Amino acid sequence: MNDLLSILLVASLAAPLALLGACFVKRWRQRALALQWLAPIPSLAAGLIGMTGAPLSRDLPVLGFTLYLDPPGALLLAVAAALWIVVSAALWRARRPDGRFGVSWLLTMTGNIGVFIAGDLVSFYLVYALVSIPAYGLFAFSNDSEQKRAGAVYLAFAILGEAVLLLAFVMLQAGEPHASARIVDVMGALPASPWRDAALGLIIAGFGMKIGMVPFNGWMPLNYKAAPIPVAALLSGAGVKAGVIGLIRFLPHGVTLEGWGVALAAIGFLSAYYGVVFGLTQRNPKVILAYSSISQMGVITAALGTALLAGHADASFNVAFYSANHLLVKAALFLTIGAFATRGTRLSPVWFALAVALALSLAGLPLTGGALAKLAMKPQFDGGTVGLLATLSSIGTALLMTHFLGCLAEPPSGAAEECPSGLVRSWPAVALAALLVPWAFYEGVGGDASKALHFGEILDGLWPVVIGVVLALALRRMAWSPPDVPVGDSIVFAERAYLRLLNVGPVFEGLDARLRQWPAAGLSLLLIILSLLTAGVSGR
Amino acid sequence: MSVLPYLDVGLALLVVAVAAWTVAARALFASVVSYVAYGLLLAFVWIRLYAPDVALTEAAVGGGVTGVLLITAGKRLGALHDIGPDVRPGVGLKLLTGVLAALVAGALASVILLLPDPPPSLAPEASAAIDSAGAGLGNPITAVLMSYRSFDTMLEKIVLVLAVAGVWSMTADEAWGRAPSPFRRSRPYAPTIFLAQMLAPIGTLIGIHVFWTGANAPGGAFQGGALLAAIWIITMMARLAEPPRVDARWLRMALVAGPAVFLVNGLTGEFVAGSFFAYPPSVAKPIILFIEAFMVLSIAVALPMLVAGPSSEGSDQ
Amino acid sequence: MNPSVIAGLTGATLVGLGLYGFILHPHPLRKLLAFNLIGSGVFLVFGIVARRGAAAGFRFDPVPQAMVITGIVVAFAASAVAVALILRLSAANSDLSLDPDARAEPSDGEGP
Amino acid sequence: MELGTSTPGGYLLVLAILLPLAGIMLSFTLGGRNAERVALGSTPFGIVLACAIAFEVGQAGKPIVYTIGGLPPPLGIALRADGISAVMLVAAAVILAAAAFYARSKFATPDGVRESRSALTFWIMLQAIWAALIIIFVGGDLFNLYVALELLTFAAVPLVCIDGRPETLVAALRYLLFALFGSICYLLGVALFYGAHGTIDISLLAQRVQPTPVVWMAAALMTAGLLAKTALFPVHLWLPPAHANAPAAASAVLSGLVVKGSFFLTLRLWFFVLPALHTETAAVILGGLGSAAVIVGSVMALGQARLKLLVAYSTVAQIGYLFLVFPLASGGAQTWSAAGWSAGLMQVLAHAFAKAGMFLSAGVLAEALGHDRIGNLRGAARVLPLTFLTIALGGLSLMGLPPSGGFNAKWLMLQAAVASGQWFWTLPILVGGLLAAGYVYRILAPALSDGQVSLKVTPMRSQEVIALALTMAAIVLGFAPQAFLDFLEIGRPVTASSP
Repeated sequence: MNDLLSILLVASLAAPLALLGACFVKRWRQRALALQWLAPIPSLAAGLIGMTGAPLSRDLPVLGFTLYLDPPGALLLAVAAALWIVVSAALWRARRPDGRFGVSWLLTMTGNIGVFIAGDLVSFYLVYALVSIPAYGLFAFSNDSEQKRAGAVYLAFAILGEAVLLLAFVMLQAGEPHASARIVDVMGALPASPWRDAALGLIIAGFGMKIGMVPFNGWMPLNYKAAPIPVAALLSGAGVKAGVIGLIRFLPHGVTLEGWGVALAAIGFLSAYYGVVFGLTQRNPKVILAYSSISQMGVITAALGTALLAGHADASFNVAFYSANHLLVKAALFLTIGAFATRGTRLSPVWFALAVALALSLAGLPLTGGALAKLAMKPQFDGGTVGLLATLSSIGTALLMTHFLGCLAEPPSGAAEECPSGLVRSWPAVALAALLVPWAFYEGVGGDASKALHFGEILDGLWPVVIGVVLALALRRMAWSPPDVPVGDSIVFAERAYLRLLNVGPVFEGLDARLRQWPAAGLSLLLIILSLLTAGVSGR
Repeated sequence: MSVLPYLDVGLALLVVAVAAWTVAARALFASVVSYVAYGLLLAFVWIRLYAPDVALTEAAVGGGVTGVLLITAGKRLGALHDIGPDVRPGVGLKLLTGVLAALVAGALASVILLLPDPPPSLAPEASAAIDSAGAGLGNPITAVLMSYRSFDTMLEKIVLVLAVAGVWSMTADEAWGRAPSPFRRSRPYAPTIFLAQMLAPIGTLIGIHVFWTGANAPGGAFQGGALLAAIWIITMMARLAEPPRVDARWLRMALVAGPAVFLVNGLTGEFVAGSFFAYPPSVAKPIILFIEAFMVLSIAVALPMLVAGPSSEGSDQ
Repeated sequence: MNPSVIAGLTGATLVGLGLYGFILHPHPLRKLLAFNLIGSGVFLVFGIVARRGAAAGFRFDPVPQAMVITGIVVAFAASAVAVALILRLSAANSDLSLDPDARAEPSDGEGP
Repeated sequence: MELGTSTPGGYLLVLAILLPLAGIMLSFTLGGRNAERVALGSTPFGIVLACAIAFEVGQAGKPIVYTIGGLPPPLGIALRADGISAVMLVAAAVILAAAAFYARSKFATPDGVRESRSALTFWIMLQAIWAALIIIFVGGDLFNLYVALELLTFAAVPLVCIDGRPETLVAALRYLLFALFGSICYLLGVALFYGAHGTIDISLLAQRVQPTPVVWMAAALMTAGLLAKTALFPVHLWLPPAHANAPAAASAVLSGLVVKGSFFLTLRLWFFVLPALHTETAAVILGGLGSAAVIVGSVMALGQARLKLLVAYSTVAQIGYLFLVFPLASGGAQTWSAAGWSAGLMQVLAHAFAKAGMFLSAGVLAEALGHDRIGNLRGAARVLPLTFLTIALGGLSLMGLPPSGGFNAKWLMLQAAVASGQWFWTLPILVGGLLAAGYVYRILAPALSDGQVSLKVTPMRSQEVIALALTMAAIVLGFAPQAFLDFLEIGRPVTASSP
């Protein structure tokens, strides 16, 4: 079994890379890109097999990479691979995106698959860069100024995140006494490392940028607004999970770190409410979904925080399950925007009911996958304040998602054309799958799905949803008009600060022009001589 | 006490004064002339340092050939623009530069005074080795140049070839292949012609002599070659000889003859003496003289070509 | 004061004078002269090192003297290349300033 | 360790030097098209010799030595190749060969002419750069290295002004004069070293050197001279115009290799001549200058309107990284020092390949579009896909993203900084990476977006492929195994770590 799994793991990366290689031959390029829906199949298989059983670690010869698959990673891998397969197949059936888009897509896919199976620092860093940076090409190669802006902001955060993580990883590596770069080893050494706190801070900040953690949330609404629907579905569904798996992999498990736990939980809940509040101010369904992502990722962050607070060792599985559910539902919701925009007014009640179920699944509506996700998180949010905060966030989510359903009637322009026709036609199936697939996995990975059917649980799940929906309807009835908040809220301040930063450019230019004058350069050289001499003569 | 120490101090002061004038003179040409004088004065300092070989070199190259080079250039530039660009440094900058330059010079002077005593020297080793690998060359400097540091010497000759190629690369494209015309005076001064006619035969003899005696007494390939070069330069200035075309095969071969023979000999050293650039002890001296003869040729051609500059339009009418 | 001390101080002074001229003179030929001044100062330092190394029946250490001879040749070659470049520049351009802002940056691309 | 006697395989060092020297003389004598034939014909032999030397060094596990004429130092001159020499020899041979084959079309002797100025100059100077670099990499004698440095300058300057435009002449003159300034400082340092210790052989000096003022003055002068030639900020005045105005093939060699020659000697000086001394403060000064170079160079690159100037300023910045090796590898026996050392060399190699590839690509681009204004690159990737792929891959290495040699260099550098507690150096490394991402983005984002660009000239596929191959080498360095890093340590003296 392990041999098969090892082969599948290697194939998971080899398949998209082989297609990428084929893109270099002009004759094969279009064919290769059209076939890329096949590339995640090994990953899907690996994910399904790896979901049960012990973690598997394989060192690749020559390249020096380590591949690693544990059940939480496998779950996310399987679900992400399925999403990539479905969307890629539909997209390339419907139209023929150009080479730049295709290659960006393939690179992002490779990185996305890779983050779930990378087992050492360097290869994780590599695939993490792959899932972050080429995604720029999926929405920003355009002359539209808003898209360019979104692209630039996205890339700025991606690169900044990379830089922060680079330093974090270097510290992790430095703290490992035997020079092993395997994530398992460095994480084992982390609690005793002298750089523990600095590394943790950087890790939280770095992955926080990927999951839109407040205050690094501004890029996400801009990005999803600018991205075409299939791209937004993938990035919000699968792409963001690179940050989640990052936190799962690089936060210590089974170790109690009170300070970090409290901080993480606090910032997580803050993000959860922040997303709801700012999402309510928006009317564009894509943007609302983006804020919902910020909120949901906040819940995940909070869960990881409470795990750290209590020293829970198995939080990673719970969080992974929650994210897997979010992955499916959020992607389906983005497709819903496209499907509804295409269908226009000819909407059957079945469709509408499905959409409602999908939207409220995020809030934990009983009988949906969301209910299971909530159940899975229960150990993290067990008890007093934390439990209350979690319930409040469920109410908020229900509120926000009802707002989303209300805004579906006015889809953003182009939504109908963006969504591949295949996905519009089969939308009910997709939505149903998103609602039901979690049930299939929950049992498989050792959860007890029947618990979710207990009357008490159903009641527990139902009332926050009801409160949220009622609140939303009440707000609608009151014709409450929210303040006008720009998409991406705090990002405008960041952009302003950046523009101010650009003012140092001329300062540097002046400095450089002056230093490049002959006398200045000559004097600099004399100063260098004198200072080196002084440095030497004055000892040490 | 002899009068020599006072002479030394006086000479040093004179050298510094002329150098200062070179830096301070307002006019470009005055500065150039001052530098040439400085080069000649410096030769005396070298004699006082018991460095006759260097003094010869300094006189021939530092004073002579460089002098012609700079004066020609100074004249041409002076004809074009006397002052150069009118960017004058401010007082503050001058002061700062002065202070920093003085600090560096002061640091240098103090470390020179702090040089260790007794001084380290390779003279004993050179003296001991001179009879074996030095191959019976009476002039230790020639021994060092041609044997111990032969690699440097060959490289230096290649640097000369490269400098010639570099100078030629400044040609305008249309003029490529023609001869340089460095001395644009339509009619040379009569005294120059006379001097050239007088000096050519004598100078040639002296040059060959300097090279030949260089094996045992002060002098050697470089000094001999430099003298021959000077003669050629003077004859060109007197228009008694025209510079050759830069694409003349003989010219190219003469330029690389020295380093090429050196290189080939260095290669064969591996087979006849067991090591690259080694000489078989029994025939070391003749081989060295053989190589030096070609080096004299190369130097005697390279220096005038460097002075003559790139080939120019209208020189081949 | 023996000759080598005097020569040493002379060498240091020449280096200082040369540095001053090299940094301040705007005209490239003047810079070249200053460079040669520094160069001769440096060679004098070699000279006193050689003189101080008198031993074993030699009145000087031959190794540094040999280096000076090589150095003088190389310095001359440098001067020749610089002079050729200066003359070529003066033929192409009336302005001999070396400082970047005295001249507009090249417009674009390669090729004349 | 016997430093003064030839070791097996030592003869290869002489052959490696003599090959391009003979090539120069042959090219000069035969002239015309033969110059090109000689230059191109000797490149494969050069690569083979470089690889053979690397093989011998690896086999021996210690430096290979050759005493010229069988005369050992201090009187004679020794050549030595250690790990870093061998690696640099191979890199130089490969990059020079690539530049030579790239330049064939531009520097072919035109039909109907027996010899042309630019062709003859180019082929001679290219070989001279090669010869000078080989001597610099294997030279064991400081004065011999001085001659090699001058050879390098004399060869590089004519390449800068080979097309004769006035701005290139100014750039070349600035370069020449400042480089001469640098060499004379270096030479003064050599004189002082000889005066203090009676030898200028690197290994012998390392044994004899004492922390006296004379030695410090010598080191300061030599370092300053080498910095002037390396164009480390703030003495980088000559580099941007010289590298931006030279023909692409020349820029690639100048930026990729020539500045590394003087940097290499700076390494030799501080890590091979002075390892016994306490050089911490000096190392901090050098690291500080390097950090300033990273920041200022990158910011300046961000603001350039022309691609070649951008790439040239990026060189100013990347040179800055090199100097972080001084504080990061000064710990000698400490374990982090090895990471710092590997990082420095990895940066040298990665930048050499990536920058050479980028300059060659910039040349293809300028030739094909008729300009290299970044503002007019919109949509250009559609017509020059291979060239922009090269720029992207080169950019990857400059930014320090994996997989690339640039990433490995940063990774190791940061590790050395963290492990040694020198936190300060992480800042320029990270900020420099961000700024590099900014200027690479400035080139790539418009080029990849929609736009109409027409080609003036169809680019030569062979040139594009050569450029791509060079940047691929920078990428492949990202997969360098530990054995490669161990190889770089061969022959590196270890510092005395007593206080």
